Amino acid sequence: MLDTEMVSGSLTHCGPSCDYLVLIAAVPMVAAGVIAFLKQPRRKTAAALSIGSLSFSLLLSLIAFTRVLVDWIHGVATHSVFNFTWFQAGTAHVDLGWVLDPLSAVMLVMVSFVGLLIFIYSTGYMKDDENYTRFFCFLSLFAGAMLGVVIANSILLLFMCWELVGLTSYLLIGFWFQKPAAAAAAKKAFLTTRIGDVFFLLGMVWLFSQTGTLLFYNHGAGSMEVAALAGLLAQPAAWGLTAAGAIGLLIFAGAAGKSGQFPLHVWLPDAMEGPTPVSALIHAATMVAAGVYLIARVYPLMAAGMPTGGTTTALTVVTWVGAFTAVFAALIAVAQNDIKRILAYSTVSQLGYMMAGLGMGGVAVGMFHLITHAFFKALLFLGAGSVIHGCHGEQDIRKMGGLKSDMPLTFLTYSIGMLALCGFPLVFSGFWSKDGILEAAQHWSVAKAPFYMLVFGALLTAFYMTRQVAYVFFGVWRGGKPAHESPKVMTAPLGILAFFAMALGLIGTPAWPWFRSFLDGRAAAFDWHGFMEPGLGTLMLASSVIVIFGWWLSWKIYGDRSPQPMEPDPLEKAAPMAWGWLRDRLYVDELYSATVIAFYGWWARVTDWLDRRVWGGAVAGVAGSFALWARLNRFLDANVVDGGFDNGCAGLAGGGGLLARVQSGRVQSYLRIMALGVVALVVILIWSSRP
Amino acid sequence: MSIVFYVLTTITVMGALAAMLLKNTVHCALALSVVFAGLAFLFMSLDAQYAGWAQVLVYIGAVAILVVFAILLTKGSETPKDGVFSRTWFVGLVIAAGVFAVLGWAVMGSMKALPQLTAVPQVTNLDIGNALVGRYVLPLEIVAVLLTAAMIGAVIVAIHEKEGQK
Amino acid sequence: MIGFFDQIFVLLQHWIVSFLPAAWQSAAGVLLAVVAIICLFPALFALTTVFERKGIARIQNRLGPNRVGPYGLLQPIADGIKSLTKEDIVPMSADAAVHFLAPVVMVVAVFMGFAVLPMGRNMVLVDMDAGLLFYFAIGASAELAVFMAGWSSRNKYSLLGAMRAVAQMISYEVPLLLSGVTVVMITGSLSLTKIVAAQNHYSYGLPHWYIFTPWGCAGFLMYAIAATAESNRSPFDLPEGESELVAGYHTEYSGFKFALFFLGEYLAMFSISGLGTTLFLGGWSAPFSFLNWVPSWIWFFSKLMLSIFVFIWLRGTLPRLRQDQLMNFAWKFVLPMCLLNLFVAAAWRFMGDGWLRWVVCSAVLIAAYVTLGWSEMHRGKIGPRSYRYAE
Amino acid sequence: MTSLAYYLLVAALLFSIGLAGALVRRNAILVLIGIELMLNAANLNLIAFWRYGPHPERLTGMIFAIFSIAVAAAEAAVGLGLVIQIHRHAKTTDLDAMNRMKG
Repeated sequence: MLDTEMVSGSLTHCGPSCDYLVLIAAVPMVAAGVIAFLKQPRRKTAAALSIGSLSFSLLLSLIAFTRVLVDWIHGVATHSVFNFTWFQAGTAHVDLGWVLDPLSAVMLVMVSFVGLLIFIYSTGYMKDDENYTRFFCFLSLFAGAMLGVVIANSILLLFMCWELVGLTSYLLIGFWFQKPAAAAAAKKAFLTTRIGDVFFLLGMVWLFSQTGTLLFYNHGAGSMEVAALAGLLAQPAAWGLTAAGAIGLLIFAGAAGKSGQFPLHVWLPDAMEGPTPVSALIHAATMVAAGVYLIARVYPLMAAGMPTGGTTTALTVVTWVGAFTAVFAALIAVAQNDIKRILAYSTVSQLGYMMAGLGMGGVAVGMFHLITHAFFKALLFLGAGSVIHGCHGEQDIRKMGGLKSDMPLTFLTYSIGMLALCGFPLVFSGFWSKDGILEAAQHWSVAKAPFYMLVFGALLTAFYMTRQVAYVFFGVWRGGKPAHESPKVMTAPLGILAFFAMALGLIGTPAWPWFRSFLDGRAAAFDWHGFMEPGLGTLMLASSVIVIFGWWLSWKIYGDRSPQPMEPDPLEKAAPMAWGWLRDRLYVDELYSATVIAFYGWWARVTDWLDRRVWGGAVAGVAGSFALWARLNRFLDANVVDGGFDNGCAGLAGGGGLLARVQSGRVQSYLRIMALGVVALVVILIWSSRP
Repeated sequence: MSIVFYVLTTITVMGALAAMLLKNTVHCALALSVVFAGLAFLFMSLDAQYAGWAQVLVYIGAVAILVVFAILLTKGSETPKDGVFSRTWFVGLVIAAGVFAVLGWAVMGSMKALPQLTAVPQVTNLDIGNALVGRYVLPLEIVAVLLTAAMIGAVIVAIHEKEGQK
Repeated sequence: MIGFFDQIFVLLQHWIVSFLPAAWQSAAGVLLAVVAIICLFPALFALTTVFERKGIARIQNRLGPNRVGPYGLLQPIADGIKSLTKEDIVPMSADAAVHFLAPVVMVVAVFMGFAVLPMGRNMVLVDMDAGLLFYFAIGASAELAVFMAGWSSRNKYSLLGAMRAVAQMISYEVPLLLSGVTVVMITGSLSLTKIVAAQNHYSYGLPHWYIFTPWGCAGFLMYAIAATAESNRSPFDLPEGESELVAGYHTEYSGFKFALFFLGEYLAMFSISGLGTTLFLGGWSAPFSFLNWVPSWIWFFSKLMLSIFVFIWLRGTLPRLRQDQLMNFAWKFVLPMCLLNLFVAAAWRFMGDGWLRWVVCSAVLIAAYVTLGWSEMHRGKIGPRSYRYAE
Repeated sequence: MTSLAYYLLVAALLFSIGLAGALVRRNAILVLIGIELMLNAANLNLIAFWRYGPHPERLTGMIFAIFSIAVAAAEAAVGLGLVIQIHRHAKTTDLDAMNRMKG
């Protein structure tokens, strides 16, 4: 049964203080800084620095993991938090901090271990690339940022590292910036993730404004703790969602952007332009996982107010998006001819599985599939990398074929990875983690549809993976120069990854649900009754049948025949119109360019028009009015003021002149005037006073 | 109507006309002194001895002489070449006639209302002295100041010539 | 008896007038008095001409006229006949009317002066309330006559003489008036009879004449100087200065008009000294109380002849003053002294009897006299000529 | 006895003669003489009103006339002084020529 009660109830601060956690993230970043200053030819020091720093982080992560494990064994769910105030602005203060709990410990180990393997692999892969030092600088920076996201206890620190991860993905995708396709892909990746990040920012700000704190766990005052959650629940938001649900969905939008869920997945396939280790590291193991980890981190928020056995609207949304993305990506993957694009769509589909698992099964189910997927997807990508390396850069599967004899090690590890991915029963990890999700889907109270969609997805996954293997490894070499096996430094990591791809499944079997109990902080007991769960047996049986059926179907179609290089795909012959649609990625890009880009173009034109016509017009109008006013002023000044004034003065002068004549200077004329005055006065006096 | 009044008025008026109309300015000045004398006696006919003799003393004694001096100093004694009267003499005459007409009209109009002859006022010089120093002491002081100022003024106006002409 | 002699003329007048009808009597009385004066004073004029010429001669150590009559006493008659028979020449360019009028105005003005003088106890022609004012008014009009004479004869010398005479007369008229004013201040009345009455009493046999008071003495001195100047006599006789201006303003006159001018001049001298006696020398009052029995008019005429003698004496001894000296002397010495005299008289009047006022007044006057005189003499005001030439 | 009206008439006549002279004559001094005449006419009026007035003992008219005589004398002095100055400067006493003060 799903266990839903929260571990965080008893946040104990026992166990060692986790202030050393920052070193895990800081050391790779510092290494990146140092490498940045190295000169291009200092390739060896750059590689040594980055690998050394990551291995140091791995060591620290292992220490932290064992500490958590030891605590877990003692039956204590460690949740050590280290918070501090970054800066104070008046009364508001911005806090940062890091947390060590089972979730972050697992992720730390996974990220640093897989990262290290990929670093070692890329020293071989990038050997003849002149920008070697720059590559490793970006890689170390990415690793540091990713670890930062994992340890972050404050949503602000998480967001900052999240952005840093986005930046490094842009830099790494666009590593060969001379190729226009790579530059465009980098830009596309950056922009689409940016859209998601905007929603994430809105959610963050809203959360901060509601809960008043940025920290997840802060001895009871954190945003993910009960007090804040209760406050959030009380807040009604739009469309019947509670505030918690709404914030959760906003953050999910950010995660969808980064993890390439349905609406924002378009950038992931194009991100294959980057070097293969990059694709492996970023688009398989870590970065895309960051989205899922984010949802796991804010799971309490999204699951706030969930009745036992029921689910919240936020989680249902996550589930539906995840399920739909799983099926949708799987369908597209079937019709792809580029080896890395197939794997990219498969990653999108698996992420959909993880999101659905989270939505239905809770944190443990989602995270378990994430961990297992990280290992075998990294393995597949590195395998594809060595194939490309072997085929001298050729990526189109129709130009390969018959590589099992030329590259036996790669073939072996690649096929292990393919089996893990499809979920070959019992032996491989993929089976157990996917099974967990299917089990959760089966018991999902809301609807059965996601279960069937996930089952169909599993079938499709098996189909396209076998198609890819058939094309690449079976049949006859259709390429130009004959391929050669990759060097030891590349195949070694493949081997290790292959081992983990098989071994990891054991920690999550129903009989011994170690992983779930580890995450939930409960003791794990080995007992076979786990299999006796009602319906579990039938479910496991059904899924294995589906997988084998997928194999058989794909092998039948593609088998050991090696079609001509540019020969149309058998399926294409069967359903050319459907095949065309799938090959063109269901025209999502075209849809976007038709809608969003078009709208954006149109909107740009509108704003341009607005700016030029309305605003410009207004300014011109104002300027015009001023000009008019000035002209009016000049007119007024010239005619009214000057005119009036001058005429006035002229009139005055004239009058003055007139009077001046009276002032003739001759005394007698004055006397005359005075006499006249006297006469007038006397006359008036007498005339007025007559009776 | 007393004979004396008539005689005096005719003398005064004839003197005034002569003063205004004679060609030779000195003759005018002398005619003027005749007018002053006539007026003085008119004053006395109005029983104002003191005023009469004061008039004689001041006008005939000082002003007439002053006028004559002025005439001599400004070579007025030679008869002016171009006519004695100003160009627009007619206008002046008309205006003067107008003034006389108006004054005459006013006097004739109020003839009846004017007070008739009263008893000869018994006024001695002692009363005048007391009045001057008593009731009218302020005007007296002011006239004194005025006279001094006039004297100084006249001196200053006239004296410029001394330095100039050295 | 004494009263009879004293009032002999008054009684005579009444007696003559009594023959006329009552209505005319007052007029006739006045007319009679006028006739008397017109006859008396020209006779005196004749007498004094001889008296003067003999006096001057004696002063100049010569005999004087002694041909006509015994000791030259009939000389005036000879002069009279001479002036009447001489031809009366009127210059062609002279202004006939004014030329003729000048001597007439002169003589008339002077004669009118006598109307006011009290020649004896109640022997005054017209007892005017403002007698002194009348006298000065008439005196002022004399200048006009002088000017008319000088100007009408169209002769540079006569004009110059006339201007000088008028300037001189105007300058000295002011001190004359002021000294008269001091007397008026003390007596409190303008009428001359009251002035004489105020002086006509005695203490310890000595008369109360104003001359015996400090301000009186100074006043009389200034009056005397002003009088001589007014009548163009002696030191101030510049206008007729025979040596320079021929005969001053009456050069163009000859025959009877000249005689008239001569008569006018002497009559002016008589009236001005008559006024002097009435103002300062007690008019007709006797010098000593015990001499009261002598008729009043005798005192008046004796004092008159005394003044005339002084005039003649001055003429004989003092040199002629220059015009600027004369003017400076008038405006810088005589006028200030007269003004000061006014204050002294005021002080005299309000200090009440006793020796104190004598001492104070005389001290002030002497001090003023010395300082003014000293500054005059010292700065050489009367020194070399500093006046400019007339244009 | 002659009544007040006659005196007033005489004064008016004198006044207008003086005014006529002042207006008509060209020589500045004669204008001054005209003004003197007008002043004297005014004095005559004063004395006449004083003599025929209700309270002769109060002497207002007469004393006013006396003051007027004094002031007239001062005025004549200054006036003539000016005329002499003008003559000295402008060598003429002709009023028509003296229009330097023209506006």
